[in-house]
Amino acid sequence: MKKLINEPGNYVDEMLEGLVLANPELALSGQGKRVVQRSAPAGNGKVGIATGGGSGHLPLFCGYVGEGLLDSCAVGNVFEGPNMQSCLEAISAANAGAGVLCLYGNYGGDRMNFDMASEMAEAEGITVRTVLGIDDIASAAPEEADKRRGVAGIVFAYKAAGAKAAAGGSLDEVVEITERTIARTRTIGIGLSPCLIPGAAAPSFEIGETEVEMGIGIHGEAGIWRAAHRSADELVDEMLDRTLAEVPDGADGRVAVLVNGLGATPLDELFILYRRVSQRLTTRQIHIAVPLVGPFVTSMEMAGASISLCFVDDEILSLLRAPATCPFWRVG
Amino acid sequence: MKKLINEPGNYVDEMLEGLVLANPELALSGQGKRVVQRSAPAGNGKVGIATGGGSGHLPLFCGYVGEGLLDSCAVGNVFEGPNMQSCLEAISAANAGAGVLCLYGNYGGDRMNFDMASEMAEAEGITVRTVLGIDDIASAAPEEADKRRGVAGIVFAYKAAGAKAAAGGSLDEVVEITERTIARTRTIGIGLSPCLIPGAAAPSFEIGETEVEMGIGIHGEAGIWRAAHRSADELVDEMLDRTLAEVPDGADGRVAVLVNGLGATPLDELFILYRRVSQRLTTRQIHIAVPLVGPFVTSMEMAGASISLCFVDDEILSLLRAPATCPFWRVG
Amino acid sequence: MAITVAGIEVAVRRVAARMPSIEAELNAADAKLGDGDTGGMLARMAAALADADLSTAGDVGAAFMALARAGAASTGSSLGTLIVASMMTLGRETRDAEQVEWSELGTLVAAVQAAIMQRGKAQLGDKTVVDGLDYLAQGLEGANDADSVRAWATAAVDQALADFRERRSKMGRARTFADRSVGLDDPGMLALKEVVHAIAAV
Amino acid sequence: MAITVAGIEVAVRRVAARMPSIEAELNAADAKLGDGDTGGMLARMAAALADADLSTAGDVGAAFMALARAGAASTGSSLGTLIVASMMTLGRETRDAEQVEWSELGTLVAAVQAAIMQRGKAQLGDKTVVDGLDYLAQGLEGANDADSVRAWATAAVDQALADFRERRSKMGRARTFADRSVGLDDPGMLALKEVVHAIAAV
Ligand SMILES: Nc1ncnc2c1ncn2[C@@H]1O[C@H](COP(=O)(O)OP(=O)(O)O)[C@@H](O)[C@H]1O
Ligand SMILES: Nc1ncnc2c1ncn2[C@@H]1O[C@H](COP(=O)(O)OP(=O)(O)O)[C@@H](O)[C@H]1O
Ligand SMILES: [Mg+2]
Ligand SMILES: [Mg+2]
Ligand SMILES: [Mg+2]
Ligand SMILES: [Mg+2]
Repeated sequence: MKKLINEPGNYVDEMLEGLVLANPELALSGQGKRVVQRSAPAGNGKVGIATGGGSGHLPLFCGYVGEGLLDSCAVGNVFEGPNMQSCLEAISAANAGAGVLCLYGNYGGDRMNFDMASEMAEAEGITVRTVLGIDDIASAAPEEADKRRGVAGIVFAYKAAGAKAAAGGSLDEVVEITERTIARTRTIGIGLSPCLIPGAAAPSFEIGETEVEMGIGIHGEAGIWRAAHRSADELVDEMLDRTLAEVPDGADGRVAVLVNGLGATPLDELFILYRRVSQRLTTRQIHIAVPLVGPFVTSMEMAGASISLCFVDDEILSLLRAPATCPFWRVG
Repeated sequence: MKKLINEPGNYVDEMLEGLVLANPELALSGQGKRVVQRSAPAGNGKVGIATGGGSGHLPLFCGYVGEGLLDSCAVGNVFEGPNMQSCLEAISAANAGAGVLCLYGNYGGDRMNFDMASEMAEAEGITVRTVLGIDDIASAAPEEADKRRGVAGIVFAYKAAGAKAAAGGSLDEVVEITERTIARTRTIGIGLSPCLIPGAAAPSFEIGETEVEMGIGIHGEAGIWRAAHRSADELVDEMLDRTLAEVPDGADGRVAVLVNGLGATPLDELFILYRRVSQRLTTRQIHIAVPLVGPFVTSMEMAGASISLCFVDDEILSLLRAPATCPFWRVG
Repeated sequence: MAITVAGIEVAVRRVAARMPSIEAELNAADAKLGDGDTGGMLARMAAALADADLSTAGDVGAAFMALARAGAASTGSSLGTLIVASMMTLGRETRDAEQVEWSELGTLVAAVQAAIMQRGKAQLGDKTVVDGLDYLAQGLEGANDADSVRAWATAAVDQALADFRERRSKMGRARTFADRSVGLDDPGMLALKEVVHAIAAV
Repeated sequence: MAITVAGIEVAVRRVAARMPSIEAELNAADAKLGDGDTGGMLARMAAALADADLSTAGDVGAAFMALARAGAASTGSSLGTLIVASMMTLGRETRDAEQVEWSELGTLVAAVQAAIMQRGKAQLGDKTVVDGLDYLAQGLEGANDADSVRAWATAAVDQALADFRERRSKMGRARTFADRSVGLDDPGMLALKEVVHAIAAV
């Protein structure tokens, strides 16, 4: 696994430099230059939305800062939570006086840093609320849904939260729609090959030459099973069976779908997966109201994919369809 | 190299099915369903733009069909020219009475098929002109520039041609601006790892575990040298030196830049490359008027990248900035 | 007897019937110098040509044109496209002819060779199907009946392979492996040999 | 003598000075059970803490808070974040104290352990730095002077490692490798041992 990099220790900082050079609508801020924010902050008493997480998942997390989406992002090293200082700086950057929602994936390190930063921000007079992405159904049983990890489905939550805040929603309203979107979102991933943390001697996990792993996490966390590789259609069928076994209350037969690539998997393969998703959902009389196909949440050069279903209602759907723009995604 | 596919023989057809299911603004047509065209053709006497090529390069080729860009695309099997029948169908689909520009990369198979199809289309009364992408500076010496292969730089030609046609340009005008854009575009690629044609027993080329190849083509065609892997900055410096050794007449110090990922290379690495590109061009007092970073032209799961410079003039620049939308790219 | 629509139909069927036994060999030859698909492509194309409806073709020219159309929808590979171009050339050259004498076959092959060189830009000596066609056209000179066509054609394509084996490829994908190509058969020439032998078989 | 701002400064410097000789060992331990960065992270953090300006810290509590701030900007890793949380806890617990008696150290460590458990959700017995802190807090009970603190503390962290080596990890990244973890030291506990030994060294 070769990489196009310089000093591994500079990986994140050089990536961020390039990101903002190529996208002048984004800016770096903070003591360690580990906060990505809008160059022209929304201001105007809008509810702020801050996110954060480890690097290695582009476009996640910092790529979703933009109009109708997020206000700021605290950027950690590869697969490592952002430090507390940058979480605090991200919260401050997102703050326009109407409170800040911290919306990020449910990982220990990220939580600890954001929680401490939130306490500090509260001490500085900023109202902070937290909602965690917990969409990975492979990471814990339904009874322990709050222990689940956050993966690609967080994109739906970003979109709904961002649209609600842009429309002038209050912090309570933004929190409510975000929680509702997450409660209605389910993701499951499959992995074919590992990825390598820059500078590490070897990948921190391996997948056999003829194997596939069902339920793998976006850092290679162990999934549900690892077995002989099989056809795309068979994999999709099982992924959908598992997701549809947990249809949330209030689902009305409409979904937003994200067929997400983990990195090395070509777009062609994502469309082959999407074809089957569409066929199977149609058979089950589920209507795809929003189709998304592409690398939205990656794990560097990992090969694999995930399928996310967000069981929309009228409000979520209209928020998912509201105009938004960030470097990697444009809606409306 | 594992893939998320079904029967290898169905790879392209299933991919196309998924593509149009996920992107209803695109439609499949033709006897073999190997033409991608706009669901709502532009019509209105607009000059048509048809492209085509082998599969395995998404978003290229068919992903650039859309408003302000292309009208149709003939789709071949992986790394194989589109058949003559679908070339003819693509030309017909693009035809709205004002003539059709066939704009595709300079590869033997593609040329033979498009040439024969063009003759047939002409026999049916359609005015057809051809412009070939020849931006890969590693594929032939400057004196034989017309023997060069077309790679990622064709995206600039698509954009300029599409904008000119959308603005009501005549076939002659569209041909002229396309030729001018291509004459001012230079690309060079680097490769780190090979890709596998679906169903093939092994990749058709290999790159050693510690090697990098300078000047590799998008099907793995041999480049300029293959040697020990080195830092991203060093690679960028050599790539820019080679590209800037061929500054076209009329260049005025402004460029559009595309740092393109070949597939498996993460976005992070593309931004690390872009950072250096930006630094070096700034040092040489070249202004980046349009920065593009991402996987625009890929080779399935190949790891690597390419850098394209388009030495713009006022007209090219305004065409590159004109509104356009296709499934993978939105401008304006 | 001479070349007729019915005879073309038989020839096309013979090639299709031969494919299963040579597909792997052709793929293997192409795997060494190209992308390993010559056999698979040819099998697909042969099936498409054998499926083409020649019953409405009133003359030899129309039959070749019908084959060209069928082939045009079956592949976009270089060799396949050149075969389509060949069929179109044959169709033009034999337009309205109810039958074509055996003695004219060499001239027709030469016309095909010229057309292919124009389309594909290969030169004589580049070690491609063009060189096979060159040997074939020359070998057919003076062949006036089915038997001599059969004998001389098969001998010519065999000879072409033998003469070129130790040379370097200068065209198509094999060019990338020019050095490696010494000692190996060009897949296109090999395909031509197999096709000629299949048609010539009694 | 007791714990003072000057003493804290010495301790922090001792840890930073010890890092080069233990960084690789900690990375290696983490590579077996996690992502192999415990040593690198701790080295970065120790340097940041040693660089912190404690000259304006008027009391022990302020010194710990200054260390917390410096640490907070240096890492987002789990152990690093827990260390920051520890410094904040110590800062709160010793607010305005010009010095802290040795006899209070065990209680402070227990407070740190409680804070870390609340932040990180690890339980006693999960084989994390929490268990090391538990042994340390208990080992310091009754230690009233520098010498006994030194002796008992190092003994406690050594004992924790020995007692837990054959158990399974139930928290953090190592959880993924629960089975593999038997027979291996938890990187966080190992780091605690090295830090305690570094500070205790005379
Ligand atoms: N430009 C050309 N001119 C003449 N013959 C060619 C040309 N390109 C390829 N060929 C012939 O086609 C053969 C390869 O056929 P095939 O495998 O079907 O093509 P592809 O390279 O598209 O996979 C070569 O061995 C050669 O004989
Ligand atoms: N939630 C937690 N609670 C207590 N200790 C933890 C927790 N998570 C990790 N640790 C400790 O941190 C150590 C790993 O530290 P480090 O390598 O810096 O973290 P990371 O896993 O973020 O790379 C573990 O060995 C363990 O002792
Ligand atoms: Mg770590
Ligand atoms: Mg081929
Ligand atoms: Mg081939
Ligand atoms: Mg670690």
